[in-house]
Amino acid sequence: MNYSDNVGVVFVNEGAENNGFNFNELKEYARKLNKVTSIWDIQEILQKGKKWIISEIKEKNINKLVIAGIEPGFYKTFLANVMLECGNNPEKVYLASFSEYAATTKNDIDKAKTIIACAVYNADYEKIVDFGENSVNTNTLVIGGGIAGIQASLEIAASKNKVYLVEKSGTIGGHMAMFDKTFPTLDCAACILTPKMVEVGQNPYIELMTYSEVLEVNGEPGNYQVKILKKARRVDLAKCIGCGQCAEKCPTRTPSEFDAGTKLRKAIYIPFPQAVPNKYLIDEKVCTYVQTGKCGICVKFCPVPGCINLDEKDKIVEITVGNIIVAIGYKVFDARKIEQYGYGKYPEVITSLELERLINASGPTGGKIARRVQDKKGFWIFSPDEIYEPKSIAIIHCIGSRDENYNKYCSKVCCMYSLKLAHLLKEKLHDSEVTEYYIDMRAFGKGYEEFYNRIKNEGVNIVRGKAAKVEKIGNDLIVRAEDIENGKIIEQKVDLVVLAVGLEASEDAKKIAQILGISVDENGFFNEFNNISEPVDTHKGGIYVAGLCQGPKDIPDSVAQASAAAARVLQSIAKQKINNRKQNFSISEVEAKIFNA
Amino acid sequence: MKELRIGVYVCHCGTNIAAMVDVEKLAKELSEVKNVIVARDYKYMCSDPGQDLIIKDIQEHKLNRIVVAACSPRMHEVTFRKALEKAGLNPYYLEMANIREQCSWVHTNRNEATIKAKDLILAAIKRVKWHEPLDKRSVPINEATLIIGGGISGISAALELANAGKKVYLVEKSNKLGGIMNQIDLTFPFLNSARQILDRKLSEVVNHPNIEIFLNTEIGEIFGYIGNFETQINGNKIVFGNIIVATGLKPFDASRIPEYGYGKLPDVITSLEFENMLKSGDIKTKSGKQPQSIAIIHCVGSRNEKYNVYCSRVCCLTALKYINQINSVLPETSIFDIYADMRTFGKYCEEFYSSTSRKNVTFLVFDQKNELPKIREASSSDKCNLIINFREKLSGEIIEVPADMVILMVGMEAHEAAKEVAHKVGVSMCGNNFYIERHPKLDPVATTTDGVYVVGTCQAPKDIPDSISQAKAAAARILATIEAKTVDVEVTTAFINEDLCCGCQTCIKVCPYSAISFDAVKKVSIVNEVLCKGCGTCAAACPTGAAKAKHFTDVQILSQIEGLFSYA
Amino acid sequence: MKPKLNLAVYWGAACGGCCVSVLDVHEKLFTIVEHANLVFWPIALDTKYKDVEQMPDGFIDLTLYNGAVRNSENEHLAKLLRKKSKILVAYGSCAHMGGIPGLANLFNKEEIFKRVYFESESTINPDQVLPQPHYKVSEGELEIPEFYNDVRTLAQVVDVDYYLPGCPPQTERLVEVFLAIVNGEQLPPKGSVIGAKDKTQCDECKRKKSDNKLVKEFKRPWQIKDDGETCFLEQGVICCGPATRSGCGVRCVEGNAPCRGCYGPPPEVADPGAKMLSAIATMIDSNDPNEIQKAIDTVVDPVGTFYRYSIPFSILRRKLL
Amino acid sequence: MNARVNLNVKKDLLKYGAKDWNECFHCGNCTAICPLTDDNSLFPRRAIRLAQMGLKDKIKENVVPWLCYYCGDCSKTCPRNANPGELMMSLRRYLISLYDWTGISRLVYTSKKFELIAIVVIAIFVMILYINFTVYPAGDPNKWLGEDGGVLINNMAHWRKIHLADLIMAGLLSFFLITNIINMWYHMILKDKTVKVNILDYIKGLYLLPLHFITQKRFSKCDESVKTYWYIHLLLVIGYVTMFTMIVGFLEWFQTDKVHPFWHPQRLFGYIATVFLFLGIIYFYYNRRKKLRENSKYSHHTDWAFLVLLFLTVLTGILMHYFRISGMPKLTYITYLLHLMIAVPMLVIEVPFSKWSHLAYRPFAIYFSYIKNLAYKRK
Amino acid sequence: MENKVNEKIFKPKIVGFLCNWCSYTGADLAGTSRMKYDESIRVVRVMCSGRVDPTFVLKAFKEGADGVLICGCHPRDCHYHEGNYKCLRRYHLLKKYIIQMGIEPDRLRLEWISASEGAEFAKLVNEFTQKIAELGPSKVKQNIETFS
Repeated sequence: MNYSDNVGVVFVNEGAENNGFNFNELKEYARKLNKVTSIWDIQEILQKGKKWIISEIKEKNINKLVIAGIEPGFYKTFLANVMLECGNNPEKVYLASFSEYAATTKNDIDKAKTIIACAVYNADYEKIVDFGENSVNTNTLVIGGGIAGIQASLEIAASKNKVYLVEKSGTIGGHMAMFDKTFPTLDCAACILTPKMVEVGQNPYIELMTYSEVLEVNGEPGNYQVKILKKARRVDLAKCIGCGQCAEKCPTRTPSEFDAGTKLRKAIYIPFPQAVPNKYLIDEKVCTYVQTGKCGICVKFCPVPGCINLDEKDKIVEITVGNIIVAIGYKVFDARKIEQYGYGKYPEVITSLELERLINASGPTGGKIARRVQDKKGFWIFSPDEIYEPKSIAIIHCIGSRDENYNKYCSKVCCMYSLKLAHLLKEKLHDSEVTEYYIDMRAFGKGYEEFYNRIKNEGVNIVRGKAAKVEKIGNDLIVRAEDIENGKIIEQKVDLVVLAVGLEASEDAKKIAQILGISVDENGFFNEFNNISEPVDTHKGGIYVAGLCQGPKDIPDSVAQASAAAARVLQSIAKQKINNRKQNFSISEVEAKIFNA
Repeated sequence: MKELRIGVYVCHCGTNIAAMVDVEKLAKELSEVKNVIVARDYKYMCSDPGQDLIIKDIQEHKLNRIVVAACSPRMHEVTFRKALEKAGLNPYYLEMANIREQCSWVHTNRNEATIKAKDLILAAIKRVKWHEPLDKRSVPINEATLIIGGGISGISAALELANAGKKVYLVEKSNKLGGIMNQIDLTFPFLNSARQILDRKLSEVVNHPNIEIFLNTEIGEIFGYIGNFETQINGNKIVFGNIIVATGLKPFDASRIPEYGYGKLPDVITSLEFENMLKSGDIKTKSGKQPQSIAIIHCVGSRNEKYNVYCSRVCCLTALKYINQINSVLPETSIFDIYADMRTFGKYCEEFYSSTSRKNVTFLVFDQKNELPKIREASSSDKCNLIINFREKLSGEIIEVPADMVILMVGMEAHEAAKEVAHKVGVSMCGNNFYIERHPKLDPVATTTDGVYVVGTCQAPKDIPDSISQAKAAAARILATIEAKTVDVEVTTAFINEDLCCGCQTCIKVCPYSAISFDAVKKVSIVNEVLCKGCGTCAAACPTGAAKAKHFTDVQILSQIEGLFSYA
Repeated sequence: MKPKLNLAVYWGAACGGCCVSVLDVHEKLFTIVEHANLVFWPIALDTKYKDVEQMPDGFIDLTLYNGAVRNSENEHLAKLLRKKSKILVAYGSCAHMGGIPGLANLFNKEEIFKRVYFESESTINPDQVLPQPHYKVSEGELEIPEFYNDVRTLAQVVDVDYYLPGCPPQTERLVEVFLAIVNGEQLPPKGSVIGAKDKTQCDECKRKKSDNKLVKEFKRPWQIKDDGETCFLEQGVICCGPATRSGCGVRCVEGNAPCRGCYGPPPEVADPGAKMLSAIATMIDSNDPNEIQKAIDTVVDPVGTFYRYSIPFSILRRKLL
Repeated sequence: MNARVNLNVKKDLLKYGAKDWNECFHCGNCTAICPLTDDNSLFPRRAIRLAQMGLKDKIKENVVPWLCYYCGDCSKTCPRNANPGELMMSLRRYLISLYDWTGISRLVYTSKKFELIAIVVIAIFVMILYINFTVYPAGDPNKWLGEDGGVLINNMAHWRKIHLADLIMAGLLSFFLITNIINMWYHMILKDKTVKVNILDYIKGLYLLPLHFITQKRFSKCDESVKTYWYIHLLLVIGYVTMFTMIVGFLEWFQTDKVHPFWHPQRLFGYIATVFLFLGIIYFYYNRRKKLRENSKYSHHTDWAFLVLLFLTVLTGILMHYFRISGMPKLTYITYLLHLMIAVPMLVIEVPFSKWSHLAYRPFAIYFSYIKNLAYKRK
Repeated sequence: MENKVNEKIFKPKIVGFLCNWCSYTGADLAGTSRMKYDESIRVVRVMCSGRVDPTFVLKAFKEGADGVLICGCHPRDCHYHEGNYKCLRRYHLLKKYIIQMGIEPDRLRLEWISASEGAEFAKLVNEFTQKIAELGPSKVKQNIETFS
């Protein structure tokens, strides 16, 4: 039946100038395909009109159309209608969308050709780009120890196969460990996460490598050789008893990453009390001994001989794995970039992540709100001595998100976490006025809308209208916004402003992409193999993405994705074979397969 | 009975408990209770050091019963059971007193809360005395999986498992695989072809040697337990180890909303009906004319207490997709998009919204909660078919929108088969008939019934990639259990004491799992413990006291009640 | 030859049936007197309370106390016999569980007096005279036992060694127990129910049983045409057999009457009525609240049905006042 | 009857220069960032909304476009780059054409061609009149020179004639402008049934008219960065008003045959005004050219037309002045002609029908909104 | 007057039998959502409301409960299919019994609470506590103690 196909290819070259695609080359290629009898540019069709293209199609006896382009889908409906009016089957309009398989740069021209050819010959691109099957090493590498990495590791370890979990910082747990509560159930984040962390620490099938980074990856799907840099922890994991005497005596302080900089930690430290592993490590960047060669107080006070080795050097270990799951997470938007909100200028303006720590019972102020002050050494911290009860609080949504001046995309979680923070604030400070400023309230998940309704009923003011600025007028800090639904200007005098900062790709994303040979999009998030049907695969076999590094998402979606990535790994382990999907290939390698399909 | 040596551990949970319950005082007072050898309070009992504390005490003080007063047992019972096990004690010698979720968090009077906590702990102490050691049992796993529902979620899960070399039975109620996705033309936000994606998957499924497809089939009663389920399909017995439920969605019935006149006004159509027009780009009103203007109304049946409170998650983006598609074929047609909150939260979806707003579209906002737009037939002077009348929220103006066609973005509801399937496989549903997952955050695909997973829109509204992710996540679980070869089964089952059973058989019809049968020779009823899920209804019904719900025995519960009042 | 045992039988608040059941030993009486001296048995011997009081403590080897504890005399004798006896057996349903007299716990003393001394159809009491424990007459002070507010089981008054249930107990069981003591057999642990089995009635019941115990309506025995073969419950008649110890020989059912529970609950059951109630309710074949209510309406008198012999023994012991 | 959505307004506004504004997702940032907004004047967002829905009556009665001075903060911080500032600008243009009952304004704004033709036609008309009513300085040039060497301009084009023409023109312009303002008043105040304005209100607010006409006081409320802009705009206004007053009001004094000394007010004022005007023109031209500020990023054809015409007017004026004082009668005559051929179309088109009408609409809008507020408050 | 004073002092004690899957989870949800309710309730967890033996209820009254609350999944939502119906049947008969025994019927209550109904649970407890407070202390325990 396919042989009777008489295919016309319509090229949509929108966006080509940005991507550097050579459409002429693609057209030439398409012309050579034996089923293709006509080639048009969409521009030409639009100019000459519908009647013209109908007569063209009729004349050339074309019964199938392929629309090729970076994002050609817009014209599908139009051309289906054209086919209908030609008396053809409107279903025989196929899309050859390059972006569907992230073929969006000029290096991807062979991929684009393959996509066109597959559409012309009804071949399955996903099958075509599998270059046979490799045998699989049953070990798996998981990069990133946040909730996604943890979930994926546990999932695989449950099958009694080895997992290497590599985490950059001194503990697993990631951002989720920093949160106070999770929406919409208000489960305490630590309560549900720490058992999982402990499980990772105890699982005999998981080899945890904290304070480590992936340096180099070689090999092919099913058999990757990975070089891992184990940064010198300078504290012996086996010997440290976690007594904390070293940290007590350590003279050097630096902002604590875990506390989002709201408080200081020592140069020798445990990231947080429930850290896994619950052992100390030394931050070489601030350690006086490492920096100047003088100090070593910690060694003196350590009760375990030989536990602290200040001269320990970084080590490189090599492992071999069959599959790799990337779950490196995200970073939050730097609110300093938007001047009008006064972050960094007014101490009362804080980010949502800082508030998560402040409001957390294990945070710097024991769950109380404090004013940001500068300590003697110039660090801006939240001190328990500065606790106050803000009477009026503004929470401003979409800081750095949904904004063409910063990040265009929606960070997906801010609406909900803001509602949660409003609830927590309201709970702690009964009399205070909490106001949320939003654009669109995105309460989309299971139980989210119900949560939103509940917060509204709790007496939180929810104002449609993005607050535009925070400014000091006299002694008052004023948030200015339009209350759209009530048609008025709000000038709220506030004691605390919380900026609901968006999420951005991790600073390591590009580097990791390079090491692994996979690609990131313009925002720095990893590209999936197919954004609809293969949401965890990448363009390279045996490498999967999970969690926030693929795009902003909430915890259940991250967990589901992590499990899905684990499924891909387990599948290959179960059948002991893995598809040899390549990131780069040339059209000649696949042509024969397409024509035979 | 050996001498009772009870250890009591009261958790501060940071300040979660300690703020409302005087845990230190409790620990002190409890240490004086009979049989209590040690009573301690600790910051985080669930933490490693907390657990170590228990383990050390068990070994040092030869404790043989442990009471942990902390959070809900639903949270950490497993954690502490593991700790007991580590210390060499049978894990079922543990009892938890829930002094957080059901005490410190819900009360405001510290004194009263402390008294209540003490009651709860004393009850636990009384109860734990009667605890019996129970042994974990594991059963081998059948490698096959039953998937109920042949939509995109079911198909994705089937492929994931089948490609791993595992047998899959894919049961679909209708005569066609693909489910709702069959009706969808393009996907958002890239406007890729849904059909091409589905075709690819379908051709793989249909030809897969490991997938057995049953169309036009409804599942029968399912017997068994994780690793070893069985049922009849078309008269043949099939056995399988796990079940994935992917029963999918049912579109909201728009005729329930009187304001929209769906069913009465011919040019008011639902999104899925419109989707059908889009496949051929043949957008026509009922009278066969090209519409000059089309209005799209969001949140139809969603986000409104009268219908469904929840958000259906995909309608906003679907509407944006329609705008593009209408614009593709009818560039001159004006489009009005009437929304409540624009929920374009996915990857590239905000960008999609942005690019769509450059099309020939006017976005308007309505109050989906209190003031639904009213659609009426236009008069002959109006030059359009329909008039939509509502208060536009972003201007406060009451306006009329002329349209030749109105598309109602109907929300998602659970499939009508969901309830029946829920009963057959033993999963719970929330008020709105979506299945309840084991944990909304950390276990979104498993259910409270081992070996049964829920994926896709039967769990909550979601889009295609999220459904696929979930399907794969469920497959991961199943593959991991299969790889692990065996699985632990329920140990808190019912048990019938043959020495007491009189053979009255009252219990047999009571059992929802047909786990009890009558032994005509011994003249007693007996429980098949692998079928039993431990509800204990038989124990309550048994007039002789022969039937016993392990870990929830009469004496345990009666002692617990006694304990609640032992301190007054 | 072994020395003879000293045997006592006493009746508290009882109908006398228990004593008759002792008499029912018929020719086995000779066996009993062969092994025992009857030292106290008000129904048969003219032994005075004084005589008993004068016996040394533990003088009596075996006392069968039947009847519930209703008044101060019952209580006094219970305590006295306890003191004087090595083994005190609560004999019969009344001593065991309160029995039929226990139904009086649905009323209080005043109500009972009012009914009996003022209202009952056969009473003429124009002076509204009520019995007084102490009443002065010219001859001196008369003393009659004080009528208590509650009916108690024997065990609620004194320590009981064994319970021999039944209304009345099967005479054969008594003989078995007696012989066991005589023969010095290993006695069961204190507090045991003797003369009855751990399993319940159905175990011995010859009627046909199935799992088909689904009922839409409960019937009184007269409402059905008993086929004499099918389990009463399956015919919709409440039979307390499943929650009642066997040992009686399924007497009632054999006589085509449903079991009413005189033998009391099996060992693991704390409250016999509650258990039976639970089982019966479970059998209702409907999930519709209205239908359920309808079925329950046909259970005319739950207390009388499920607690006929056991109100004082039950968890609640008596009606709230 | 409820307001019917009308998309024609939306299409129309594109012609008036609106850009990308359909991308607005109504976050309200623009309204909140604007220093001039308050509860009674919410813009730009609300105005955008009304325009999107095409509620023409609501737009007509709306004063807010006139309250905006286009500092550009809204466009700069707009998360959608939807150019709310430019939308306000185009709404002002749109309103001008709505107030104008003749329909000329609409044609000027929506058609480049029409504007060009109108300018040319008026210029030719001016030329015909000029040629008919003036005397060409033919023959001996010295005949046309005064004692001080300056051209005897009143011999060629007597100030009376010109003045008469000026007055006729001014009258005409005023007529159009005033009738348009009445139209504006009618829509803003009279048609708005929600308020009842009494006569006292009109008197109370009267002072606002000259104040805002001259100082554009509200403009200075915009934030610091626009200060320069405001100053230069003020200079331009001063220059223009000075010139206009001298020419239209006191032509006899201004158009003299005698060449006054440099410090003579006639010349001094003229120079100062010219410098102000040039400064303004150069500044605004540079701004538009380089798209330095938000308000100069997008230029409508009427914006350019205005700048060019003004520039040419001033240029020809100064040239004529130069030729006059340097005693070059022919050139003086010709430049005078050119000057009029440019200045008149400029004034005729710009003042009642196009950009320069804002000099009247703005103070009136502030005035109207003030009295409306008074009425609201009373309510 | 005296009554009022008593009411003030009287702190009802209520025993709640909650099924593990719906009601206990719902009660936990009330906790995680920090909804506030009266301290009166003491919860006994059972796997299913069908496990609730009338004996438990009587025992609770005997030990001094002023009220007994049984909560299960909503009809047709039982995790074990029909356990809640079995509970319903027993509840009605039990109620009939306790009425005969002179206990105020309002002291025993059966309600359906789903896993998502934290708020409903909190409301129920408060309402029930209020009801019991109106009824005053239960006399069952005293009655048994003075039994002679």
